[in-house]
Amino acid sequence: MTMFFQQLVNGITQGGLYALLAIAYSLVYGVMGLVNFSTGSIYMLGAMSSWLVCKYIIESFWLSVLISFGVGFVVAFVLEKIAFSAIRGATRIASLICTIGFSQFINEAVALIFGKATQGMSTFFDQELFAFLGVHISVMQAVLVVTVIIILVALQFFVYRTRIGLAIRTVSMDEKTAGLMGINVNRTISIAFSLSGACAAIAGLMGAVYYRSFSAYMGWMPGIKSFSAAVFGGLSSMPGAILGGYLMGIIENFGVQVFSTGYRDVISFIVMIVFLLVRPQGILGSKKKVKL
Amino acid sequence: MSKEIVKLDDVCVCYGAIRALQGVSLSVEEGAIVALIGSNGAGKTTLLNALSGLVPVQSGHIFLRGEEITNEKPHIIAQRRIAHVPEGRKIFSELTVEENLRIGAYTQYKNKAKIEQLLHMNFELFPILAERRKQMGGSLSGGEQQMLAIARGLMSEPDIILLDEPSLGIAPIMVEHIFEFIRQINASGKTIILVEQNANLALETASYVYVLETGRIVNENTSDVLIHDDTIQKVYLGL
Amino acid sequence: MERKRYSKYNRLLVALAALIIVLILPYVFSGYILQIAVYAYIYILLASSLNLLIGYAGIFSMGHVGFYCVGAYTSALLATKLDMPFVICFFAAGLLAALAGAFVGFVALRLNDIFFAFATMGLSEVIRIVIQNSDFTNGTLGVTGIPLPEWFGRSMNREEFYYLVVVIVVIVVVLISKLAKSHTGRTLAMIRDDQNAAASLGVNIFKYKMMVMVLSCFIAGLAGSLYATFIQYINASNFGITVSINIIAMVAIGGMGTVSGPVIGAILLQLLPEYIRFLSNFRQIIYGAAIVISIMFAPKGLVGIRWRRIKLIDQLCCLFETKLNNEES
Amino acid sequence: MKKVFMFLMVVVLLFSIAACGEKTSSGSKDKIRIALTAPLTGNQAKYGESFKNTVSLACKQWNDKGGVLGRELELVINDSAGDSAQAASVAQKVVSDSSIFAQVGDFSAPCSMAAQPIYDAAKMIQIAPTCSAVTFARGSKWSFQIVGNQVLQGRFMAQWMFDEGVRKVAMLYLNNDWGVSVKDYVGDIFKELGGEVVLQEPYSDGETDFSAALTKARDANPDALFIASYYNDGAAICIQRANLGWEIPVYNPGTVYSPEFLEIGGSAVEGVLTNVGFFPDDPGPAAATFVEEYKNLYKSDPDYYGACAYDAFNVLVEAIKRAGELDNEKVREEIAATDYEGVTGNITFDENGDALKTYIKIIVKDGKFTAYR
Repeated sequence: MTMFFQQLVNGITQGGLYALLAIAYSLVYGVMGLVNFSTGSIYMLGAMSSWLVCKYIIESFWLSVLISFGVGFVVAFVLEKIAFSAIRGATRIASLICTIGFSQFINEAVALIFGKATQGMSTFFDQELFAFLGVHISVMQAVLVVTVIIILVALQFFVYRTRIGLAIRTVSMDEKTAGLMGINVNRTISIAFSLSGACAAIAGLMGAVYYRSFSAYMGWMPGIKSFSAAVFGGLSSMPGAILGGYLMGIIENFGVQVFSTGYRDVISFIVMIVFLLVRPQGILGSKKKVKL
Repeated sequence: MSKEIVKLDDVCVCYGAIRALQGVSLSVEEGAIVALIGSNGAGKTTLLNALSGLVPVQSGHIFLRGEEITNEKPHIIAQRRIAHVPEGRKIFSELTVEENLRIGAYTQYKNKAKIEQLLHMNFELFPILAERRKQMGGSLSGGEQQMLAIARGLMSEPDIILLDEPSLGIAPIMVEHIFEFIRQINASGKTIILVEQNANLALETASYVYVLETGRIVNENTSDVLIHDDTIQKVYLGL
Repeated sequence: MERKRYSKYNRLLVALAALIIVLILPYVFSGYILQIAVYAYIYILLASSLNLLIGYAGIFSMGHVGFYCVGAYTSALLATKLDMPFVICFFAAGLLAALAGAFVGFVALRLNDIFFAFATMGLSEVIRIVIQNSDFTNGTLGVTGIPLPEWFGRSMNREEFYYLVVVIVVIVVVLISKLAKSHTGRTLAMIRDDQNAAASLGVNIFKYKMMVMVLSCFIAGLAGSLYATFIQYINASNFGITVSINIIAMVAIGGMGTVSGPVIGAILLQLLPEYIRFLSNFRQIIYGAAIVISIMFAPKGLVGIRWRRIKLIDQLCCLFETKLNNEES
Repeated sequence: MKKVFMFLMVVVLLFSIAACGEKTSSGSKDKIRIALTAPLTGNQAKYGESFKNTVSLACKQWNDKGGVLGRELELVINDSAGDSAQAASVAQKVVSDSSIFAQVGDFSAPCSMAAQPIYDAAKMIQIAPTCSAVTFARGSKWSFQIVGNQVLQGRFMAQWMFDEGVRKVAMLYLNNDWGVSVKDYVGDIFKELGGEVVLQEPYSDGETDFSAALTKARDANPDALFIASYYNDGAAICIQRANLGWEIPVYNPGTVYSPEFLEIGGSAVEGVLTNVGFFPDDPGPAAATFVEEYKNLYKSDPDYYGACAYDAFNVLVEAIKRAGELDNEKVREEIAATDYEGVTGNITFDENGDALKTYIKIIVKDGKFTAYR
């Protein structure tokens, strides 16, 4: 029983990271019907910027959050201008290939500058534990879970209660009609894309803090797995993406318990493939909005 | 003679190799109902789309109150008090009626009081929408959806309303209602440009009518004159 | 008329020159260059087969390495465990990869382009991880001691194997170019450009996509077999997603939907880092940047660039042409 | 068509330049040329760099003493990028250069093994300093390795754990050629000794989250945790173990011995038990000079892998010296008969070409590696 709850706690912590990344995919997919393959690289950049902040400026968690947010936002903004705006009208495949190239470029550039080896990250929180019936929760885990939830709630507020959020939702429902309503479609897409980058970067920061390390290729697997998570929960729906992220985290952790860590990546891929085939709109998504 | 509000000068639009509009010129006077009639693929919808910035114009000019708006982005044109009620209504089917209307007022987002006032006005104009304000847009009937689309257009307080095939796929009894509303809206001082396949209806409603054929204007006149035109009667009215 | 004759003559000259270069390569240069050349040829196969999917049929597969891996392992295991002759290993590799492709196509081709890309990527990783964790494939230790093919009662040397690879690559590329010009090729292009239009003309889209998928995977499997036989030691870690991305880079940079594009892309991306070894740290960055740049500025790849528009190149060409013309007359 | 033609010209140009680059690299015949292949770029570049440093140092030391057989030594350094396909092509390059006598490298087992058939066919001596795969040295008459194979090291670790009173062990291992064989040998020998392996859990390269695996391991209730991991995964495992509040002795077969392990792991790696064949803080007489010279030259501490490469080079040159001529058969015989006091301890080879090594037990204490007991 202890084991069960411990795996649940592990799964929820990890699922939070997936949820943030899945949201990043979902935002972009919503407004453009496209997938930004370099989301994982932006995750890594978020981790990198917070690592730099802690190493060279000041060891502050909240400052790191701020900087990561900014870096993710700006990088995604630039990427959108390069890979999507500049070649708008090109095929969807071209855009996807372009983001693959971009992702490769970012990863390798960071690897060249900071080395490919794993770097240590400072410890923000003591390892004080809440031990409850044998289930251990570290302060860091708690902070992580809470921060992720705050961000998710803030994001929901932004999307459902603000003017830009309204524009994003409208564009994701019908781009053309949104323009007729007086919504600046290109700017909205740009904002959603940048926001998605910011989410990914913050997820990266969380990852760096949680695993206390940063490396140039750290974004690779989370990037792909959280796409699986987004498909799982529903790529076209933000609550779906969040649910998918958390479920994927939990499933993976129990999967390890049942099978083995060696098959961990297989679990998420198989979940993705099965859902793509059986229910491509995901758990919460609506069928209409998945462009198949 | 009242003021000219919209003017098209020799406008050409191409989709790839297909030329959808080939040098169309027309002008619309403030407060008028102008109808565009013509068969399928004559370029009526393209003309509206060019006007509201949805399709790029290859050559020619479009003026709004004397200012050029050729190839402006749709949202810029929308902010200049033109509401386009697109073909097929294009309402947001997963949002409630009220949310649909609020999106229509996007350009006035900051002015909460104004939005409430506009909402109130539209619910008064279309009581059926007031009844259904919490229902999903997708659950409405075709005619109700058309009313919602028009009401959504009105939410931005436009001077000009572009209506694309408001009678398409709607029960005949509802069509009567909708055209009644269109006349009402026009009476409140708004200019209306109407695309309509049902020429009879168009000639009844509009004050001035343009006839399009394969991307060209082949005939134009006041509706009183056109309704007696032989070709029109033969080709469009089926008399 | 004059122009046409000239171009025909030119084409012959080109083919001859290419053949000579390729044939004398092992004698002029060292075993090292030979090694690199064989890798380049194997990548030509991979890039050409991926190009069949991306360039001709508009199917974006990000898991091409999976089929390459299946081919390599089939060939290696048949050769080492059952002592099968190379011919059998070679074709079995192709067939098994094609079978895998048929399976993947059957389940995933219904998806749209982006989902298909991710599904194939996921499947290729699943293949790799299963191989890595299975005892039958020797797990993470890889397969060692894969023999070179035998002929005339002795095993081939590397030069002979080189020629074998050349023959196979030439056959495959020629067949692909024939396919592209055939009715099937045109149908595929139509599907790529407008799926709905093709469907309205009564084209069985699924059948065509399936066909090209199977063919492409067959070729990837053959490439895998050649790789395993040539390098004599394979390990599942050689078949990661990076390989898929490299192949995509080759196709994108060379030129999608052309016969020569992937060939050029493969040779260029294989050779370039060899002779600018001091840049090898930048190798992967250059791949990334090259993909972005070619998609942005040369969507048809190197093949699609109008080189004559660049003044210096044009002048060089003119110089060369006048010289050729003089010789001819 | 002109396009194709021009392209062909470019290809010819590329080939020729590549060939030229190669030709110019062949130097004068009066030097003894030895190749070093290491991953100078790629994921393992850090280790490659260390190889390059130590072997260059060894080469310099020999040349300062006047070389060997009256001839100067020259290093030919090649980059395999840690990729086995590239390692094979580099091997091909090395064997086709007739002026190169023998070769040291590569770093990883897949690279060394991919190159092996080529060296074997060319009858060139290949000393892979750090290839601990059991199948490597016995794969070819011409192959040797310095680090000691996993059977030996496995026995050492299993015995150590058993002596400490560990009866039930849980093992987490990196799922690659190295990790799997470490797991197999340590596990098998531990079982032979009478212990019980309660869990063997693989993880993929690049994995960052171990909390699930650790929870599973804790659930199996072992006396000790054995991690076949490199320093980065090792540190991550220790951190996440601490987060779970799980107090348990952690053993590792020498691979976490690196300053980065301490830096990343911080307080979480305190008490980790590992072994090493070479220990700069407590060097033997041979190692002391090496460490000092290395520090003078490169301003940093040498690592274990580099030290192995240093020994590999010295073993080779000593053998050439004893053979008295550059004959690969004779030099091979001399290497096989090596009894050399290297910086990583005394080196002799068994009949396969595996070095028989001794190991030093170390523990992380107060944020530093210190000798155990």
